[in-house]
Amino acid sequence: MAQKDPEYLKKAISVDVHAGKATFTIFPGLCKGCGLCREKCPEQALDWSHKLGVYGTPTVSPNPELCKACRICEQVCPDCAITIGRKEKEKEEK
Amino acid sequence: MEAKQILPKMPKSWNPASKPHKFCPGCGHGLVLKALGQVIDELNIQDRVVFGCDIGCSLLSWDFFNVDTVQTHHGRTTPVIVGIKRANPELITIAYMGDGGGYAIGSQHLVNAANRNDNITAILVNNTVYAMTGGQMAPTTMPDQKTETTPYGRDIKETGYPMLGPEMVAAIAHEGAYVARGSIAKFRQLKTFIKKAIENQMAGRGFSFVEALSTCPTNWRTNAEKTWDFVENIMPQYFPIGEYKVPGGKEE
Amino acid sequence: MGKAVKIALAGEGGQGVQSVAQILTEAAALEGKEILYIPNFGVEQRGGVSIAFVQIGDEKIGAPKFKTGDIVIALSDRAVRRVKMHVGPETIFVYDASIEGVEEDLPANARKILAIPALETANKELHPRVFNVLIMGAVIGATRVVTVEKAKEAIEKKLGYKFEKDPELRELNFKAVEKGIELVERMGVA
Amino acid sequence: MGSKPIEGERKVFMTGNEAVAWAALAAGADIMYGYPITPQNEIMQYWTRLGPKYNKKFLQTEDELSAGFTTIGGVLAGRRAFTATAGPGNVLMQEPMSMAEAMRIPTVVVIQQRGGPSTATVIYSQQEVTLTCFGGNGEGLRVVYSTSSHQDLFDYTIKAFNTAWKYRFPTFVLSDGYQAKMRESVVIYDPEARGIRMVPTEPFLGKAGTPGEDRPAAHLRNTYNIEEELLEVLSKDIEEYERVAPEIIEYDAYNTENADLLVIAHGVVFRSAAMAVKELANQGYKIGYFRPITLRPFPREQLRQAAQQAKQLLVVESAYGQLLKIVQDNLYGLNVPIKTLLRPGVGITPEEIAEKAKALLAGKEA
Repeated sequence: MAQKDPEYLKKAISVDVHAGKATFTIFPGLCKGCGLCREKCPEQALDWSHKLGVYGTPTVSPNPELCKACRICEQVCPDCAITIGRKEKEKEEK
Repeated sequence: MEAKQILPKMPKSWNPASKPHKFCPGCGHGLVLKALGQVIDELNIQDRVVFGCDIGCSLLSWDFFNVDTVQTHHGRTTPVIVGIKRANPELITIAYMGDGGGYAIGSQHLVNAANRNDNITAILVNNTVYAMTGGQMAPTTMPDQKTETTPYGRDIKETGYPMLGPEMVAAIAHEGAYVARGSIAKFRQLKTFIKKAIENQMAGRGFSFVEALSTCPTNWRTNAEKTWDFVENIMPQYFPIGEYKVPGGKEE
Repeated sequence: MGKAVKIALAGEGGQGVQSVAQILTEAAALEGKEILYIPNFGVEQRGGVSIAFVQIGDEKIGAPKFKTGDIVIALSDRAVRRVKMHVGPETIFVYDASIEGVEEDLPANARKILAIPALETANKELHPRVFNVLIMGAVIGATRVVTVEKAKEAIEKKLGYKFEKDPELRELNFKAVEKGIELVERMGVA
Repeated sequence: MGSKPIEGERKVFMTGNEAVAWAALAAGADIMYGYPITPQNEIMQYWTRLGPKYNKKFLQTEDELSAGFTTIGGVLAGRRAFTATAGPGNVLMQEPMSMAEAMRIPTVVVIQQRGGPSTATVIYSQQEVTLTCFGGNGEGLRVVYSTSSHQDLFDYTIKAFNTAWKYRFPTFVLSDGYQAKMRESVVIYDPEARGIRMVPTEPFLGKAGTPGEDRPAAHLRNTYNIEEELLEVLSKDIEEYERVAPEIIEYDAYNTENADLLVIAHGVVFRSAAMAVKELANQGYKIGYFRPITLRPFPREQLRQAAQQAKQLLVVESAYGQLLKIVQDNLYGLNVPIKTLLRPGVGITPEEIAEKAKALLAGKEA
């Protein structure tokens, strides 16, 4: 079934983190600015961003120095607004 | 040129056309439904699942998945799903509801489906309030908790105690039933519980029930920090997490 | 037969009123007649007076209930009081002669009132358990809605499984029908 | 035992509840859901005795809410599913049936009316007309067949499945305690032997293929966000209901031409009305009757045509004006006088109707 790309795919913001070994991508079209991810980040690496999300509230952006690409933020996001991609060969992640 | 477009890690069974979903910022429904979506993907059952959602915030999931879905009345998702399963046992049927729908207006359906050992999976999201209607007291509101209808805190002498759903269901359910309480604060465990609940149905063993402790920052009026504190530290004081009934008898 | 024959039969639970109605209507069905049978089934069916309203005719029966019956039968004092309302100037009212203390309650407007010694006859000459079949005989005697042959055939159909174990029971039942007819005929109704 | 519950046809002597169970079997119903309430219990009892021989299913639920909603589930799974209820159970049944109405789910419900309000009697009435026709929080987009005999019960129970599945409106067979419990003759038959083709069923949910890949997912809902969204859905449904109504409408009429008195009755009371009317007509009176068989949709034009030739009308029912309201509504604008014989919760005999009719014909009653 042919489907149009959803709006939220546009304007995704990707940041290299963890010494370039991973990419943090935020989808402002999905982020509602709840902040659950910020609270859960063990490195306190997430800051509020100037970029606004789908409800006009701030999204988050990672501090590339602190982010270890541990994926906790990805997991706790109720909206799947964060994707962490590891650039190295995918190791066993689970 | 970019090498490859980065995509959100949504479960394949989610319906991308209905995203961002309709739940509030910080609402736990998204996490319960993420766990469920991942389970549907892992079990490869997207073509056999029928999902029913209740009234209350759970109704907002009526087009959440790319699975056949029916949105029912408040409290009535359990009987609709029971009716579907009885008429076509090939389907994998999931009833999705909140604490009001499951423990108050629809409690007779939950009790009787459990007692009949109907071969369905019920997932009940407990956020301690009637959220869709604006934050009134729910069967699961905790002692002294403030809601719109208990503005001075829930007085258990007046209004009774919070309903312990899995404990009740486990007490009346029979051999073959699966009963657990998970929390969105323990995502992987919650996902495991949901997976076991659906596998239990697929094995034809009978009624499977998972309560998920969840968040409602909108009605709790909490920021992210307080939201986590409430679901992680306060709710489990009344609602212990774990498996309450496992076929074969092993319980956590 | 022109108009449908209307029968109301009332007694205490356990007196077998509904079984009589079932056998009687079965017999009428065997005769190829049209029947409408409706039991009363209020909450009073537990511990109350049991009534069978039966209509038998040649054409499809109209209304299920009727105000006045052609024959109204009461088998207990409570039953007498309960079915009095279904008695009119055309009604033959039958009650068991052993019922005491109902003199005041007997309908004043019936065409005929018959006190038949059904219970006594059953107890002394036959067997208490065929009392209701004897009553059926009385109904047949008074109305001729079905033939004795078909009545016996219907009894066989309904109770045949019991007769297999106890063939004497068959004779007892058949005699009871005949006796019931005789009781009424003796009183000059037919 | 053959594969078909009934081969050809045969005349039998049974209760109305038994006739319903046989009709559902003959119609190829797959599953019944039900909760005990007098006077419909024997429908379940016969179904559970007959059903297993033909691989039919039954679920005894915890209440009528559940009976209605599980019936909806059965239909969504693509089965001919039905339930039966009465009185306070019918009150509860209105919640699921309003969902069926909203979502155009072809449920079949048999109503054996009993006395009301509340628990009242377990025996008989015609007091569930308003409830069955208009009981939901909507517009009454349903089909209601009012039966007056066991033959009707058998015929219209079969027909109800076809009407429901053809038009996708919840369909009710409205009967009563007398019909439920009384025994009379009825010809039961295999619909096919009579040339009746059962409308095929199909699943609403759980069709073949993976949703989102091979086909769109079915996302059935009855909740709308904005008023206009709801109006759009309702307008379409109402338009369709009005359009198919002439195909669904059924009635019976006799001697309606320039009648001095036209008696209007439905259900089992119609039997008494018909007897009284024919008796008086034989005596030379200009009297006729009109019997609506479908109470929803109502045979409006047909009644208007008969009524405007009549000098006066007599509405007879075992209720305090439920049929009357429907009649008045449908005759709005005609100035023919409407007289009534209203006996809520009790049976009406032909003699009572004849007496009333004679008085009206003689001009003795205003």
